[in-house]
Amino acid sequence: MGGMTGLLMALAVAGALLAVSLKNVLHAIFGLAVTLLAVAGLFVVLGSPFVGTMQVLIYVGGITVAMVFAVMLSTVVQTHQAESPWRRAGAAFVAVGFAVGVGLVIIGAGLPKGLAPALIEDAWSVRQLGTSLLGDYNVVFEVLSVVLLLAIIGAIVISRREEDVVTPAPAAAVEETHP
Amino acid sequence: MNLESFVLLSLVLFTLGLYAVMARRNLIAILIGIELMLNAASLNFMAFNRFLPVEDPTVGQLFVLFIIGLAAAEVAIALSIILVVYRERKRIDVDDITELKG
Amino acid sequence: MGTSGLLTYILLTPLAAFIATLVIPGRHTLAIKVANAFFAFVGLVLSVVVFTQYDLAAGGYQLMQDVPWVDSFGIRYTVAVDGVGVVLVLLNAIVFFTGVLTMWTLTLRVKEYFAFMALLVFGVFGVFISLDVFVFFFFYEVAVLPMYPLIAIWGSTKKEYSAMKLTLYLMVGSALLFPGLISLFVAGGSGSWNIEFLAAAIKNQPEFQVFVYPFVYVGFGILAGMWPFHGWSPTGHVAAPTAVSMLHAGVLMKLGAFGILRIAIGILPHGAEIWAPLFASTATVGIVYGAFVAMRQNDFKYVIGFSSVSHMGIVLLGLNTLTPDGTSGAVFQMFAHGIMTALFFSAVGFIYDQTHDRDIRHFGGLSKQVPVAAAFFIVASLCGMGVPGFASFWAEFLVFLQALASWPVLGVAALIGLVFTALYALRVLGKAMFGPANPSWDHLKDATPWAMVPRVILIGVLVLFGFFPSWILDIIHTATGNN
Amino acid sequence: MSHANLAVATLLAPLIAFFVALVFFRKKHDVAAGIAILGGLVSLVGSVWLLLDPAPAPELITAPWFEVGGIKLAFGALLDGRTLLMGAVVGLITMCVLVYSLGYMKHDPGKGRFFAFLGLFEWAMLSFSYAPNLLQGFIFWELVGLASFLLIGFWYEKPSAVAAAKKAFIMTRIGDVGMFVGLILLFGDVHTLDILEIGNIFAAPGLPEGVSAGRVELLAGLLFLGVMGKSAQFPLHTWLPDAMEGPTPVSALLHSATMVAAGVFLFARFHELFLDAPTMMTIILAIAVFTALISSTMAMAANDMKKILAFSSISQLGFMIIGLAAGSLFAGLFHLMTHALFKALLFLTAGAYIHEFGTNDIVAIGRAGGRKMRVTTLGLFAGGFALAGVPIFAGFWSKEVILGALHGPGAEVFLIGAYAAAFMTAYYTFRMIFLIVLPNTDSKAIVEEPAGSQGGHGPADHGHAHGAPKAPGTMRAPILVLSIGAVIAGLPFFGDAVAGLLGRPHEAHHAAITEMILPVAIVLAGVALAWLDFGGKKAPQRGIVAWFPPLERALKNRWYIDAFYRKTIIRFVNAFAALMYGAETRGFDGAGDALGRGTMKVGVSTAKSHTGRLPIFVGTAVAVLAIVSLSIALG
Repeated sequence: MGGMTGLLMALAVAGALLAVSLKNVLHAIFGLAVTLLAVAGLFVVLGSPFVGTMQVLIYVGGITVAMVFAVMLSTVVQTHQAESPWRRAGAAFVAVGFAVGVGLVIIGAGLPKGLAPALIEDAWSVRQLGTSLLGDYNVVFEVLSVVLLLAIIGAIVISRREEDVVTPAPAAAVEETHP
Repeated sequence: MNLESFVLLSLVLFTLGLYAVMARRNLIAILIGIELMLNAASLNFMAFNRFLPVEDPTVGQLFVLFIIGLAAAEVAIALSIILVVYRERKRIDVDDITELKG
Repeated sequence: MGTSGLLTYILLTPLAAFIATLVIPGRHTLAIKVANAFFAFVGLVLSVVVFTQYDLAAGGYQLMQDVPWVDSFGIRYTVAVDGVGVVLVLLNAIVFFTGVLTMWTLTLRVKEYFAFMALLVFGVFGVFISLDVFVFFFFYEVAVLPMYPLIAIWGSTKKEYSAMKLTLYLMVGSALLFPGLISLFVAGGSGSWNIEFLAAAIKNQPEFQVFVYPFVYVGFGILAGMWPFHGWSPTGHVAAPTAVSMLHAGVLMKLGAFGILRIAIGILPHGAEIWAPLFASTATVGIVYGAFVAMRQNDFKYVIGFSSVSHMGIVLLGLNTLTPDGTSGAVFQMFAHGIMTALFFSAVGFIYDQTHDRDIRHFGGLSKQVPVAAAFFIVASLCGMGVPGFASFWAEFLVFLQALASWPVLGVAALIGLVFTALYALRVLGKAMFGPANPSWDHLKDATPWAMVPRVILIGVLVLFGFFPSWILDIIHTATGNN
Repeated sequence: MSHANLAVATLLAPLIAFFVALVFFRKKHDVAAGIAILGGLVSLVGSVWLLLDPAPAPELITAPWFEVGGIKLAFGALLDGRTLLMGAVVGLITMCVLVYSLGYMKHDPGKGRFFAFLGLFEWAMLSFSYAPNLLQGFIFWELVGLASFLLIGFWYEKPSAVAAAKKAFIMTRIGDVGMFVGLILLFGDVHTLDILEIGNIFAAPGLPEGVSAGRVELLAGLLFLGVMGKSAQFPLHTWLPDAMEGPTPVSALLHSATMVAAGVFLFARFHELFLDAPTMMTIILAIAVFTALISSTMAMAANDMKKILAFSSISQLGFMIIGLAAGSLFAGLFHLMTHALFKALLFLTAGAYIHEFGTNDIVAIGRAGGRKMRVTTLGLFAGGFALAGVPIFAGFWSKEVILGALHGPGAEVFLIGAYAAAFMTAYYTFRMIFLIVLPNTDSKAIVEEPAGSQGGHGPADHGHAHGAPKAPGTMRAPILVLSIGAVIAGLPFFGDAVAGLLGRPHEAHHAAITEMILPVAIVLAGVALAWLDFGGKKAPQRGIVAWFPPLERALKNRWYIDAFYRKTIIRFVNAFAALMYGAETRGFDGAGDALGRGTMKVGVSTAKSHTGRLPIFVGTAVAVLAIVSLSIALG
């Protein structure tokens, strides 16, 4: 199991590195997809195959594909945008500083060791998950569905071409067409 | 397999996401960074859910599910915004979008 | 007759007017005005009922209603009136009713205007009847906020500037007030916001009282036009449309003084004692200062604005004597000044509506051109000078009576200020109402009987209580501890 | 009829008349006038009846009014000698003036308003006179001032009238502030506002308990401030001559006979208190003598008939105060009564001349044929003789009592001053009479004021183009009535009655013939000098003052006192107001605005750092997080 976990972790990191460093956005999306798959695997490892499945379905199947489409729609030419080295260095500096800071805080706080003792496998079942989702957290679930609906509507509204609005030709130009 | 390794992985993914958001100019690349950060968070939820003695282990999973759902919504909106920006400017460069400057 | 809910009914009349205004389509302006006048009249009648029903022998808080609101924070909708509240509720009802009648000719965005005005009155009523500090503050803010749109939309003369200035000053006041009130709640044991409860709870914390008193006093004082934080008030008066000026100077400024009386002095008597010399001095400076600045103004409304600073100085001086008589005088002055200023603005508004000019140098001999309208202004001026026969005479008399006893030097200074009050008032009368007529205003129409109604009501009230001050003083006394 | 009913009717009739006339009949002039006269008649009958039927002891007729500030206040009337006398004087003069105004104001567009205001004045004045307590007194004292303001400024389109009204109100108010403080201090000391009680407290031998001698002096001084304002004593006297801008009946009623006497009456009312303050009484005496002197001198150079009478009013008020300050209640009040009669008379005659000829200038009146108005001229003689103090006429007796009261150790200086003032009074009175009655077109007298100086009024249209000029009957009747009064009112019979009424019979001292020689001689000397200057066929009609041009200029400018006030006090007040205005606009308000502007500027400059670039936002936020977390972890 340990080896599998290690592999998945390495894959996740490698995919992420690709995703943030590749110039071509399409390639970067593939890197992201690798990471997402690896994380899905880690979810399975952590005992929740259902969530892992969802991750694959929605993230890898939905989101990355949508991104690819977006890239296609906005022409490939635009995918190459070179950042200045200073910018990358600055970003890296800040990000690493953040990572070090947070890492140190985590270390300072200390983390519990080992697997939690009383694990009831039944509590991890999909059935339990469904009961919980539609039982105790029903309201959250409904709210989320509303959010999704609104997001869809919003996306449509925002990206709709304003085709109804026809800019009238200037009157003078119309005049000129008549002899 | 222990909690530290997952938290460390989560931190690395998050840092890489941050870096992408700050360094990249392409809006879609920035979106990729955001997804990485979201995944880092999800991973943390799952890991803590697994390694801490929680009463109801469904909570962590549900959180991840919600994050996934929200990510879907977020991407839908973000991509439509990107499309509009592209239509307006024929580019999707974050440095172009400075309407919020004071 | 069940009178227990009477106060709530009064509170609901402006709310009903507000809702009715929202429901009626905006194009039916007459219907909106009639609805407002109707509800204002109902409120007036109910206020008069409260005024006459108030049991003088029993005194204290009456017509109490107590309903929990936010129980976890101890907030309760507790309403009741004592002698001071009765008088001020009546004042507000009178000014609201006459204000609606005064704005009968409004044509610009009638619906929104009356909606905001009703909201403002709603807040004012709420303040005057609240016994719960939190509810008090809630209504206080409700009353203050509509001022911004009312001035910014329907005002004149630098209206955006004035509206912004007013809002900022009042927000500063609220910013001082809010922590002050919260600290009262905490110091009182975090159990209840009730005024009487807090007063009892904080009684034995003299250091705390001394510390928090200036916050509460200045916080309310800004709204009361306390010198040197009075700057918003004249500018606001000038910019506001007529009825808003009436409400603003007539009622809104009284909220501040009422807050000082009810909360600052009521809950923190020891703090009041320690700070009284300072605040009595600023009040006296305000009296004299307002009179002098008014002497140099050429805009009718600026003159009235600074006269308000001066007159509110008398109120604050009376409150700061911390004696029953001085307080009674201050409350009476609040009432008299409210009515008088309403009359002032109403008279000026009548002239301004026709001329769109308020520079006193551009007028002359208005007594000849519009005798009735000029008479209203003259009566208001006489009242402002404290001529006997008008309500304000008694108010000033009582305040000075006590001021001379409590702070002889300040009392004499304030009395000398009265000479200058007469000076600026007579200057306006001499320039605008008397003297050679300016022929360009010969065409002005005098007040029609319909336009006279609200003004005559105001004059009637002034004269009535000028000749029978005991009708109002007896009620005030029950609250201020006389007899 | 009971006294209570009479008093109520007397007090309320003018109020009702005022209200009804002003509110309902302002435009229906004759109805308004009728109502006002009816009200005046009721008051006249009531007040005279009360005077003729006095109760043996002071009567208190009151109804509880209200309780304020721990003071139980009753509204009503106190009927004792002083109030009865004052009330009857007010009732009589008001009635005469009301009737007179029928003719004088016949064609004035504001006639209805005028009569209503007269009603207001009478109500206030009577309520003040009969006031049983200080607070009622003060209220109506103020209302009298208000009525005066309204009546002086009656022709409100005339800027000078408005200015005069304002000046009168402000100057009396300055005095009122002092008086108000005095009242409150007095109340604090004796714990009562009841006038009778206060009188009794101070009448008792020695000082009242708990009141030091210095305190009494202070109280007296403060109360006298009010007297000074109302009765136009130096240095608050300058409003009275200006107040002649009002219609002449108003001058007759308010600014000579009754309202200005309110100050004197207040003094008399608190005579017991003042008697306990000997130092202040000496100061008051000095002020009164000085006032009488300077105002008499001013009258010597004036040509405006109303102004002459105004100056003489100031000086005669000074005489009344001299009498009171010399310790004789009777002297002051007796002179108040006779003065009211003859001064009202003089003003009414002046009004008749002005009404007829449209000018105030005595030289012009004389040349236009003033003496042809026989009844008016008869009134002029009666009033003038009384004013000058010609024996047998009213003024002679009352002035004689005053001068008699002044006898005593240390009073010589004041006595000399009073005699000088009496001499000048005789001189300027006869100067006026001679210039009107014996005009000399060849004389050097100069008409100073153009015709129609009673602006807005002008010569009335007379119904009699032919024959001798003649005032209307409504104007002649009051002149006749008052003429009789001016002749007989001073006779010892009346003097004794008044002294008895006031409870001071011993003060009505009947001087021996020998003691009268000096006053009579002085009056006759004044008359003789006036004859030399103005009366005789060859008289130059220039007057002695004209021999000294600087003096004449000074007198014409009223000793430059007004100019002095303008240059000092008024300028100071204006400068102070300007200073405050500057402090407001640039200081307090400016500071608020500056604060606002500063905040805006800070906001604008801060906003510039906001580049609107997403990476920078995120970077900044993350960098801050990094720094915070690092500082937590390392620190």
